[in-house]
Amino acid sequence: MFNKLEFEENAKKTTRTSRLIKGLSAVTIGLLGSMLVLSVISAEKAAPELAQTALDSISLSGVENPVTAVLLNFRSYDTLLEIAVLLIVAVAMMPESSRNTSLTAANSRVPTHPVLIGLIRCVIPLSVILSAYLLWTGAYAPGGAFQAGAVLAGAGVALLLVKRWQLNYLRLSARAFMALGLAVFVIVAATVIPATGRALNYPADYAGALILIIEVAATLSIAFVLILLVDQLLNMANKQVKPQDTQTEGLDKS
Amino acid sequence: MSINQLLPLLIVLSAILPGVAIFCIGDHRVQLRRILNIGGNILCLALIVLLIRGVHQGEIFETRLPLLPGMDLVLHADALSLLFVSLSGFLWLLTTIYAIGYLGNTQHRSRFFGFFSLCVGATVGIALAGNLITFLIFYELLTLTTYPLVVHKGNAASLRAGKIYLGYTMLGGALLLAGVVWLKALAGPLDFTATGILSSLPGLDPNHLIIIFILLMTGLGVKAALVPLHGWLPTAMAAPAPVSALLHAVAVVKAGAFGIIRVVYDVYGIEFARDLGLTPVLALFAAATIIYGSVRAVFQDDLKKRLAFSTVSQVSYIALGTAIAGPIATIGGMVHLVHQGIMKITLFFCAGNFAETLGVLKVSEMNGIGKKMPITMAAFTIAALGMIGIPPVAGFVSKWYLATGALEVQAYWVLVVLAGSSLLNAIYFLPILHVAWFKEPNPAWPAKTGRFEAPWMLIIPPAITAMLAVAVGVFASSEVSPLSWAKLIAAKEYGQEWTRSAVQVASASPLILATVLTPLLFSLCLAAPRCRKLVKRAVPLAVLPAIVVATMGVYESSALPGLFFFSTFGLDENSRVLLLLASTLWLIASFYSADYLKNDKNPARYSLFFLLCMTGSFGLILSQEILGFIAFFTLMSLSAYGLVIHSGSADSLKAGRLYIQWVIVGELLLFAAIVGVALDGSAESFADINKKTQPIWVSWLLVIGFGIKAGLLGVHFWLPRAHPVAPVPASALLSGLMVKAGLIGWWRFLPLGEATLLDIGGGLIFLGLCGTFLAVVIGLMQQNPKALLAYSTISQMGILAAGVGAGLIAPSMWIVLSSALLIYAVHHGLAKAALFLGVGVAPLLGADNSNKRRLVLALLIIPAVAMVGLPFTSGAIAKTALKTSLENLPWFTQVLPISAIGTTLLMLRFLDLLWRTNKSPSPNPALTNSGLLAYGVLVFTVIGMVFWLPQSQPFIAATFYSGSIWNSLWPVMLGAVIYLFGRNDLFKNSFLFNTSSFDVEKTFSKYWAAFTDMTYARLGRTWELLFIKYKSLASPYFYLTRSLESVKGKNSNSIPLSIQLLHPGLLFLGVLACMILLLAFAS
Amino acid sequence: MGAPGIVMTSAQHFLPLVIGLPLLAAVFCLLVSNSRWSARFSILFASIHTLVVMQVLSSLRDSGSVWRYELGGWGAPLGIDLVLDGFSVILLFATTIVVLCVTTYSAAYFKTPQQTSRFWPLWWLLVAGLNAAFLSGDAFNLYVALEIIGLSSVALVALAGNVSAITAALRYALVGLLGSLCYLMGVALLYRAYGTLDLALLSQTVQGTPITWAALALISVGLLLKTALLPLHFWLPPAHAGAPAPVSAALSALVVKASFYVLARFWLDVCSPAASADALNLLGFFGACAIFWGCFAACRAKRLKLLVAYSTVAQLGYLFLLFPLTAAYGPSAGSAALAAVAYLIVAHAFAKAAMFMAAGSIQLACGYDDIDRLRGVVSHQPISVFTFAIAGASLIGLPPTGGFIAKWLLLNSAIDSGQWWWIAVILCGGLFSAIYIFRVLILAFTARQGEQSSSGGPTHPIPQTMMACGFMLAIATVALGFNAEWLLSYMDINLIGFLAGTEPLP
Amino acid sequence: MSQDLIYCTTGIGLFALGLYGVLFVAHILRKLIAINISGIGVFLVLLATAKHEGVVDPVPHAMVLTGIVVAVAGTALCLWLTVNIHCRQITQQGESK
Repeated sequence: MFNKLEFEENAKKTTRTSRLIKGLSAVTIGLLGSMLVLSVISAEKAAPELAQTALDSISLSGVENPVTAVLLNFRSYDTLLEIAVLLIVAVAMMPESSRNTSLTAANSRVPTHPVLIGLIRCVIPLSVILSAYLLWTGAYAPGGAFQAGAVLAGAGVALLLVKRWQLNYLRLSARAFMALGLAVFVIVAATVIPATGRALNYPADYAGALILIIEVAATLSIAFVLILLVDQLLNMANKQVKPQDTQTEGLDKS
Repeated sequence: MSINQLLPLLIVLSAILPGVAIFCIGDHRVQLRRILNIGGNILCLALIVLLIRGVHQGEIFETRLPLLPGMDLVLHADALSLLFVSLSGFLWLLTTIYAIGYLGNTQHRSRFFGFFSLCVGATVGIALAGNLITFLIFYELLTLTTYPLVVHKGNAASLRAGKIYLGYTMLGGALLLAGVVWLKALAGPLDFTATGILSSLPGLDPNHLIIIFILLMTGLGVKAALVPLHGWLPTAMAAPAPVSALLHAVAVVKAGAFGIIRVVYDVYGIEFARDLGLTPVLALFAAATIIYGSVRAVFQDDLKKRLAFSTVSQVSYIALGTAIAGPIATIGGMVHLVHQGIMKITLFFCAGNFAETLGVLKVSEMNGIGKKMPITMAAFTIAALGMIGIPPVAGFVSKWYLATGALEVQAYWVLVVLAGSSLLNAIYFLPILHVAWFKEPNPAWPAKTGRFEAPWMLIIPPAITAMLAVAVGVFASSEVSPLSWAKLIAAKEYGQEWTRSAVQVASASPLILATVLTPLLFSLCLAAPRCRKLVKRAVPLAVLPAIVVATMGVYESSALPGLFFFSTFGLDENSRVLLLLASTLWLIASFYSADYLKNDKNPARYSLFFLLCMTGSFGLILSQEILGFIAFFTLMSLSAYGLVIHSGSADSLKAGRLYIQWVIVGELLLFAAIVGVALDGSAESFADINKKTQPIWVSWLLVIGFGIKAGLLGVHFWLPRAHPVAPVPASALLSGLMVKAGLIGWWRFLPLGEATLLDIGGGLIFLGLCGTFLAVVIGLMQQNPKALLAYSTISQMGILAAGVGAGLIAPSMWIVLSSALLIYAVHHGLAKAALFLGVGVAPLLGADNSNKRRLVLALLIIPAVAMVGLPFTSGAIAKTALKTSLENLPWFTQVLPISAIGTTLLMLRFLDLLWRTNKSPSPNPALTNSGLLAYGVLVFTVIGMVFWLPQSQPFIAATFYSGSIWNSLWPVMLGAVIYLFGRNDLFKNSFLFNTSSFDVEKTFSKYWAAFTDMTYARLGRTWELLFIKYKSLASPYFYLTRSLESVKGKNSNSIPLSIQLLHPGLLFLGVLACMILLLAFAS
Repeated sequence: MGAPGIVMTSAQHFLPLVIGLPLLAAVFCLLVSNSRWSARFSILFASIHTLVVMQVLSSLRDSGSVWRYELGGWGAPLGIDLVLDGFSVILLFATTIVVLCVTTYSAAYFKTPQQTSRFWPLWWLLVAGLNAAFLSGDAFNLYVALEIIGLSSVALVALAGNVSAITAALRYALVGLLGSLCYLMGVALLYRAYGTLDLALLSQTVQGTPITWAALALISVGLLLKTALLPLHFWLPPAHAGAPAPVSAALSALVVKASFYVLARFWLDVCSPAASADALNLLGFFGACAIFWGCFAACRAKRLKLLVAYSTVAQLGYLFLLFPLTAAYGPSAGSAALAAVAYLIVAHAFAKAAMFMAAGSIQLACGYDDIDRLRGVVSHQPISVFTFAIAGASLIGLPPTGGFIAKWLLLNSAIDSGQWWWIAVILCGGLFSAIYIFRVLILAFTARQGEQSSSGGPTHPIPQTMMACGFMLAIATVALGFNAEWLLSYMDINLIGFLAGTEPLP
Repeated sequence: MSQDLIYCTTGIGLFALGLYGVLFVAHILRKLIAINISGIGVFLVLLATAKHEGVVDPVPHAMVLTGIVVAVAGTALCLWLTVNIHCRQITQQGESK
């Protein structure tokens, strides 16, 4: 399946797998899928005991939204590791070098369309406010750090797409942004030990505040990491594919 | 942790840690490395000594480290482990010294010595292992650590050897592991205990135990080189000499053999193993290996390969001894562990020396190497003789115990195997000795530089081990010998005390000992070049103690404690007579040869063999116990070879070859016979031999074995060829004295006067008398006076043999008959010696001085007359004595005069020949007056001695009856008449008397040689094809690697082959489907 | 709400530390971009990590029972528990030792800031993921931990920077994602049927119903893909061979073991009611095939690191013999087999890490690692070759190494359970391993025949620490060969299915 | 056919579809999309599980959220690797030209 990884557009034609095999395997997968469905049908869904327990414990969690309670209190460990996953990808995708020295740099040479500027000026503050709202509302309604971070990242990506501004991901501050969520989470997890005797066991009184702190940090990190991911992908695609494209175009013309 | 718990561990560490340290220091730190090496060695040895002392005092040494739950790493010192551990420790020291000298300034010495130490550490660990898993751990460690040593040279051959070695040992290790794990699962922690652990465990399935045993034996058999698992050993010869020495003598093969002992005795328990029917199979395999290895060794020209196959053969002695399953055989097997180690390491050291100093790798290049490298070759000789099983070298002791042990449990076939193996050993070792000592050295070899023939570090180790090989043989009965340890182990194993029954009196009579020791010491002095001239002149002095003892009649017996051979010497009436004969003949021969061989080109060699022969002949007369007798007998037979071929002519070489072949065959028969005599191993001295219950096969073997020496018809072929070619004094001794050794043997061992053995006695009489007459017929046809005399010897010995046969038929006559035979022997010995010496004197017939001529003539005629038995001569007395004592067998007495006719014919013919050949004056006779004087003295002894003997006194009077005078006179006269009539025909070279076309022996030996050559060639080629090209077990490995190598070229890095074969997506789906299906439908 | 009989001691607070410490180290290394300082900090962190784990080990022995740490104080099923039993503590032990050595090795191996700035955070995140996986008591948490391991491994492989390595990394990433998804599907089905994610609770309620079978099948296939059992092993050799040497060491030694660990948990503990003997035997059969195929491919490999990678395929096959050996032959045989496999994991981790380190040193010194050109390498890389030899001996299963003990235990349990055919497989596997190991070692003794000028080329000096690290691991392999009792006694503290009922040590 | 079952069947169907795509479609981007489709299938099954009579189980929701993040991360990494390889191959081709 991963023998020859195709990168060309017209890859379908070059695949080596014969039709018979494909047909057979489609049938097999269909069969397997139906067996899965059958097995699901055959089993009773378990009684929602855990859901009940979770809903019963909401009052102790410091937030009112059950999903947020699960994410950041009951199963906060999962979330901690999840942020670590994001960090991995961010670290992996960090650029190897950067010409800029400061965190942000403006590129005045890039021509900008006034409409675009206007749109940006309009959208970005809205996005930031929306993000903050999502973060805040996560405590009692659907929303939370990831959603907020995603919206924030959207704003950032929009900003970068204009190409007038660039971010230097190798700066200490950039790396601090990346690590912020994980660091704060871990530190909070550790600092509550003296109080409650368990890692990640927030004291009931401060639970809400602590969760908020974590969520803010996580939002920033998530947003930054997502911006990094998109930016890097776009950068690489632009930087390296372009010359090739122009070359082929030139060849076509001739 | 007390010292007792620590000591075994310390011993192992004292070998391993220096190795590790050596790795860490650079290649150039020679001094430091030597200090580490030798220091570790000596420390190890010291600890071993401590250990031995402690164990002797009954302390328990055990290191127990936890390894696994329910499984400890145990190092335990018991008698068996001490045997092996002290062997490895000691030989390690020597090998290290040797290796330091051998490797000199080559590369990678750190690596070599490091692994060397580790290897010994592993061996010591194997020795001290207290349970099977510990054994296994060190066993595998040994595999790993020897591999770098095998491939040390890094050339293609050694890499290939390494591959094969690994292939075998890895496979063996895996099987061993399987066996051990299985056994552990059945029987728990597998600690070695003296009587086995399995028999006491209930509820074990015997079939499982048998399979496990096969697994274990296969695993161990690889290292012990049991056929068909031996393939690695000969190829491993590509390694450097010290490694080969270590591999073969100490570490690897011994580890396998030791493991076999451990498993059979301490895990299964010998009785349990026998009940399971396992030991006979093992014994069969061991026996097959013994024979196979020896046969293969015969066809190897590469010296180290020959030695390697010899190892294959010899190591299986240990397994054989283990498998025979009797206490004595056990002792034999265990003691061979040590003995073989010492001897084989010597051989490999020597082979290494040859290769290093002279570049000699092949047997065919070894001509005359003994002259270039005498010390090395001497060590080689001792070890090789030991390997053959020549007493008193250590190898005999093991073989002796193996054979007696086999008889104890009625495994007669083992005797055949042992004898066959010894024969083959002789076939592949003796030619080496011959060419090395007696051929001319290659002129291309560099002249000797330096003080020794090689660096001292290469000389000392083999010299020490060679001496040790003799010492452990001779002193095998002392308390500290390996044999005693082996007995201790066997005692524990069988739960019974097994000690030597003979109580020995610790008194030594210096005079009797001096009789034997003086010639021996003289011969040893010949080793020093400075003493040679002195010793050569003083040879007659060596006989002096014997003469004193014989004439004064020192009837003391002398017992030496602690000696395995030679423990008891003594003299009685009969042996005194023989000693008198022997001393006289040696004295005269020594004077005679001093004159006769004054222009000889190799006098030292002659003196050496002369003295050794003398030692042997005195010793066998004086020795009062079986092993001493046989040792001296062998010494005499073998050193006579040197006398036979002394002249170096083609004839003498051929005769020598025939001689040595018959000697070896005789030795083997006698070995078997004497083992039968001792039977349960308890009989040591002649007094202990239980002759009445002697098995019939033993008697037959005795008759034939000693018959070879005594020139009995049918086995006499060597005699008329060997006696004539030797120098005159040597021929005299051979015919006069040495053939009597056969007679003495009969005397000592056959149940004469105690049991009636009609068939054997009858056979002996028949053969003896036939010999008497046939020898006359053939003798008459000879042109060479010495050959004629040799036939005369056969004829006369035939009478003696017939006499012995008569003694067997009628035991009651034996008392009288024995003294008659004695007289006859003395008479014949003296007279025949005189006749032979006369051949040397005869050229003086052509002397200018007519008085001298007459004197010489008279002196020549007198012994002939005595021989014929004319009245008033010694011959007459002897014949009368014989007749008198044989009155109960009248037909026998009728035959005697007829033999006298024949003797007369022979004597006349002899004189005739002498006269004809020496009529004309010879320009430069070999003999001068001093020789003539000696001869004269002998002639007078011939006349006088018999009259002087106390045994002959009763018969002297009978001789002078007129009837008896007539009785002795008429056959002579008849003979003279017949001779006068036939004389002319004899010289006419008619077809009948053409000796050259009618030489039975020559024809026989010619066909024999053709046959053997043909067989060797044919078999050799076939074997090469079968076994060398297609290495039995390693072949799958080679095929595999070859196929791998062939596809390697097509291999590409990026795309794994599996993807090319199968679509991974399909695989994924397949696994998923399998999972679901199996989970859903199986449960 | 801990299970009965499970005690909480103060030393248990080390459990979150075992995970938190690497995470903090990752953050730290990310912030400190100076390569020298991050290396130093990493070594410091690795040492502290080792001390912590050792403390955990000794306290666990003292307490003698399974540890359970309720993160967040909620306890299963609502919260997530960290669970430490004998099996996981042995894996933790292996991890910590290998991590210590690999960290020290990497400190010398990676030089350029481009590499170090990414390597160290990724490396510590990988360690955190491994520790999290070994300590996790929750099915979904295991998913996240496996993802951390998978993605950080991919990123580390890609660090090598050449096209083939990155392609291998991409393939690895796809495989990892697919495996994770299958696993997640299985977990989803389990949650649907039994309403809990906690492994201990699951194991009490799981029954052999079709949905369990489906879940187990999905989980197994996902994890088999990640563990690279024979038919699904195709991604492993290029990835492990292409990665930088310390990464290869960690991947082969630890990463594949994590998914195996989870697999073993599910088959033997969580879903044991659904496990049929045939399915267990199938796993064993695949394992046997992996042994032979891995050895065969290793014999053919042209590059040293590829050889070692194939050897990993073979050695993983041994681990899968666990399943048939525990199959329905009573608790004693099963626990013995598990002990054997746990020991094998440790022994293989040490040996394989040492081997990759040695191969890496050789590659770095010579600039290539084609086996045919390595002739005479011993003259300038003696310690590396020696390390390789010792590690190889352990892989073959020769005494006195840990591999021997493991093999012994495996054989023992094969005999105890009466399945002699596995004995043959184990022994033959050892013999075949010997062939490829000695294929390399023979080079060490072959004299270099005038090749210095043609293809040998100049050799680069190698930092002593790198060789020392590999050598220390090799020594540790040998040390494992003695006194195995110390480590094996942890297997008495066990949570796994058939032992859950037995009394823990007082 | 209950609502739950529809969701489940759809989820499993998507999962199977994605599986086929991952296994048998050659192009790397399609593979990535297929993996994401598979993931969505799994999330659907989880969400279906969350729905109970009367209560909504928050745990599967949390799991899905976490799973989405992980999927995003994984996809991003794969994309990055893909682009990386693509660029390098192109530069290699350019060099060889």
